[in-house]
Amino acid sequence: MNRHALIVLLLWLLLAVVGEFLVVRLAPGMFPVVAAEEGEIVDNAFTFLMILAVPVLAFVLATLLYSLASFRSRGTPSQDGPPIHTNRPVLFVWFLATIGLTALMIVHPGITGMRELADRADREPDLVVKVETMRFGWRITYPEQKINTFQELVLPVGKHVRFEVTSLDVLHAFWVPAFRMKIDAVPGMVTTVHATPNRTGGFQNDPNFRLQCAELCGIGHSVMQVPVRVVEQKEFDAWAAQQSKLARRSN
Amino acid sequence: MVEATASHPVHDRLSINRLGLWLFIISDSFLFAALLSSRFFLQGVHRPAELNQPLGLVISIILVASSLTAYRSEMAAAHGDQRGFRNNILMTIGLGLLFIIGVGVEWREAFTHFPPSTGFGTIFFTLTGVHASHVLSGLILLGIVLFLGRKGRFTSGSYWGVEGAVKYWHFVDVAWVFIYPTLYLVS
Amino acid sequence: MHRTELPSKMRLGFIVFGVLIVIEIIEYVLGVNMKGGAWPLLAVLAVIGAWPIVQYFMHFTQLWRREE
Amino acid sequence: MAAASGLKPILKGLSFALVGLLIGAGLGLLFTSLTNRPSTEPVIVLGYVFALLGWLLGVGLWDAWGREWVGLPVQGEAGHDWRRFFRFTTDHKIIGVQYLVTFVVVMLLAGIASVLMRVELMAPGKNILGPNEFNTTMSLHGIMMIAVAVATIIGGFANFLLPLMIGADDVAFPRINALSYWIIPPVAVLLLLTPFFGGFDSGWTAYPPLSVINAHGQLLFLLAFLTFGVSSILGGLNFLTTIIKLRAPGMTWGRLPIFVWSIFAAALISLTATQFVAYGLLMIILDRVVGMSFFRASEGGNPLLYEHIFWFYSHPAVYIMILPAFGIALEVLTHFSRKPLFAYKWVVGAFLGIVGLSFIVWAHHLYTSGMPNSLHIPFMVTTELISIPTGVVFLAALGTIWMGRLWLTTPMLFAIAFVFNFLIGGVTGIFLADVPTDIQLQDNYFVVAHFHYTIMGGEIFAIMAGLYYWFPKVTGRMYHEKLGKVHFWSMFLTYNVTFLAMFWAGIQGMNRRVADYIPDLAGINLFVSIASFFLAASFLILVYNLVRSWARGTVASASPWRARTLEWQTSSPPPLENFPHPPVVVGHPYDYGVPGSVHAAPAPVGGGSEDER
Repeated sequence: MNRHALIVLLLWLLLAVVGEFLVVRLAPGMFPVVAAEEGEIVDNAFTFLMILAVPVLAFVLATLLYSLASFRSRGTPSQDGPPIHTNRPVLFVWFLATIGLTALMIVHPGITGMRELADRADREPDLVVKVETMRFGWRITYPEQKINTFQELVLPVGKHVRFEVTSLDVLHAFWVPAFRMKIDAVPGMVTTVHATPNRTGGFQNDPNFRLQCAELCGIGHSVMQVPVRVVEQKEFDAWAAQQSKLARRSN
Repeated sequence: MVEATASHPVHDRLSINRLGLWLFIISDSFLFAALLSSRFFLQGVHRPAELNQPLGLVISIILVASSLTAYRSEMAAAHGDQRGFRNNILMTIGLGLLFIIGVGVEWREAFTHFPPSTGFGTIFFTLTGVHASHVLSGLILLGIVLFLGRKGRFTSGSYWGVEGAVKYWHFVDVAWVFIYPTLYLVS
Repeated sequence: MHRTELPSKMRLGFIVFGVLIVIEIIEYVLGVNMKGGAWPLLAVLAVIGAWPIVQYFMHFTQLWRREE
Repeated sequence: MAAASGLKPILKGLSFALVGLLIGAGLGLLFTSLTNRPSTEPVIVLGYVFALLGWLLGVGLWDAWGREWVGLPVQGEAGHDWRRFFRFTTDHKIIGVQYLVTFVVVMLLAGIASVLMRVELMAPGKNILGPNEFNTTMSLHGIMMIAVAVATIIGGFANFLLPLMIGADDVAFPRINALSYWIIPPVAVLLLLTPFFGGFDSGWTAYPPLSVINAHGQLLFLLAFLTFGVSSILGGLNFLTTIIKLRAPGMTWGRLPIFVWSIFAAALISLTATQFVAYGLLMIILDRVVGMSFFRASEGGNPLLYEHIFWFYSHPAVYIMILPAFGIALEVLTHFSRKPLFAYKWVVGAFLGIVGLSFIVWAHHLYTSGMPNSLHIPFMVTTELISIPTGVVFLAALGTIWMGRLWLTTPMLFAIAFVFNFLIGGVTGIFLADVPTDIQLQDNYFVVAHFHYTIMGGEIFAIMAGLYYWFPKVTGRMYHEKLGKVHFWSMFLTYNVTFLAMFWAGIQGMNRRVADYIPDLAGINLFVSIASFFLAASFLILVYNLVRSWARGTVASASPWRARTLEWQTSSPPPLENFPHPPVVVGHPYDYGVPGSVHAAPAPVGGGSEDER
């Protein structure tokens, strides 16, 4: 018994160390480009959960692999195994470990991550963007600048943006992969989501800069997307001015 | 619902049937729980002024009265009083029909004040409609019981058909005890 | 259950019926007169009304009490 | 000629259904002409409801049951040849086989749908399916696999095995049992008809308002799901009553095989929660057919109501799927480790704990739905608490294997693979339960991979373990062990390659339920598609093995695995009355290695004979 347990323990440690090493080394390169402060919170939470998951995976894997290797019987077993019904210390440790891990992941990154996101949501936005969805497009309105467009979502870098989302027909969802933020567009309701872009970029260079529908809405669902462009404030102002000029001309 | 074949060596058929019926009732009460919760979710405690509250009280009393006669018919059947059993079942069916007529009158009023396409109408017609469909199926069961009773199928020692139908009828009444205030009285 | 007399059973039925009628009328008066906030009271009354039906008409306890 | 007489009940059911269809459609036309609502939907609804009634009455409900209600004697069924499988019989073993065969066929059909989807997704742009065709295929794959996941174990395995395992001669309500099976064929017919009514592009979740405004195929789907729900409720009711009332003498709650406990737990959910989805579907039908306003925003309707009601069923429903899978896996692990089930009582407690928790976690599907933010933390907490009872199940699995005499037959391999796959499914579930990560991962391929790891890697692998484990009991013949192992390894490897890659696709930003995607994701999608074709091919080995072995496998003994539970104490396949002498249970089912322990002894001959029918 003790010899078996010791080997599994060593195997577990080995697997866990290798796993954690891989997570720490590979995690930063795993994610697509992140272009918002909120997105970094999400990615950090994901990485932390992977760090928590590795020892759990490693333990079950070590036990399974070792058992398969050392307890298998060739052909039909001629006798039964030892009648172990239960083991109180093992149960105790197991409960301690699972309850501890559960409590940990509820508190961090669960509650702490949410708190960080909620704090940002409470902040006064630098820019408000209204998004109305319909099958299968986006009407993006900048109330302050008095412009609206169906073509693209343009945002100034470094500014805290609040999106006020609603739908004119069925459920859709506002999702920008590079921001990691998502909220459903519900008819009859205004839902909000926040993002603070911290990196300039556009759909041409990186397809994660796109506004994509993430809630099944019918036949055009998969192509319901428009480019997102994050630009310097100056460039944004120029774009806004040009847009309002265009709008006046068409009137 | 009535299952009377295959006697099992260990347990008696009657207690199996009873448990089965109770499980069905528990299951069905989840449907009513969903109905009631959707009323509060969509309409809160909103109640249109045109709602006929007195009529609601009248049909509630009718339904409770039908529960009484249903109870009396079961007790009569249990004690071998065939006449009392049949008369009370007949009265229950009569009161049940009266209840349905009451709901029909309400529906006619409701169509003019809050048709099914409006917010409150949606809730009103769905709640009363689902309940009325339970009343109707209860009436069919009671009708079968009455028919079989006339043929002398039930004795004081064997009357599961009566008991089952009557229990279901009481359940329909219990559901109404919750629907009535939810629909007519909250504000 | 077969042991008790039929008339006393029938009397019990009327008592339950009477209680239910009283509860429904109280509910009605509350619902018509109170302008708001009646719903917790009504919920309690509905439970009080449902209980005798389940207990005395539907014989809920039959499920685990062995008779005879 | 013989075939025609064997199929007589089915032909009768079909002709009654036709009559019902005509009556119902006539009523529907009457209704539309009276209300001036120019719509075909009332015709479909009423036509279907009457056709369903006609089908059930014709196929056997009338002869076996209805006659009694009008005071006529009922007519029993007879026959011991293949024809009995096409009849409204009340023998739980035949009903179990009917369920199993039906749902293996449905699984293969839904598998074909998934292959079509993967062909479409091999490269960006349109390959073979248009967007509407893709959505319909995807939705059909979803609902058919959900049906397989819900009904294969409870309907198939539990029907065949549960009465045997508790030493009963049948379930508590044999005719309700038959009814809950014969309600299924109309469901399949409706679903397969949806493409001819414009398809349905809403997925199996059918979120309104989309499901209120789309093609008539949606209505067929709603009716099918509703009917299936009825079957599921009746099944749950039947098994609960059976377990509570029909246990053999001595079969105390503490001696129930773990599979029976898992069915008990799942049946509790199926009995109650299913009413909620029925109501959710009813709301959509009312909105569509009668023009109500549950989901019309201008009248105060709210799609979130549907999401809450739907997930109040559909989250517990995953435990209807996975609890019996735990049961099968633990059952198999115990018998093939030749050791007692580790921490039996704790596992039972964990099952019941999961049932309780499953009712208060539903809103974790709604983190990004726009529901009030104050609900996020409570639902995140309850959701993550589920990992504690689930952890107990893992402990039991590992503790049972530990120090055992592992007999690595095909079912054992599948049960071990279940532990591995479900571990990945469970761990990735944490990422979705945590609100911050879920905001990104919601409606993403990460979710697709996660639930395939729990339902396919978990439950379908457990179903495979069960199929091989009980195959000799059901058919009386052994399966081909070598082919079984080939099937296992091919399925296990291709399965993991396919779905691990899907996690990657999700992290890279592939959102789910899309017919098309950005070109950057072409590589990973091609990889997943090719792997999935191999996975699909592995099922051909299974089908060949099952068909071949059923026809010509070596004849199996009563207890080829020397397992202790009661179903192995009678012949393979068991006789009509299950046990020639009703068993009396005297010990625990899993006391392997305990000297002199006995699970059940046949009843003394004098006591048993009078009970025989």
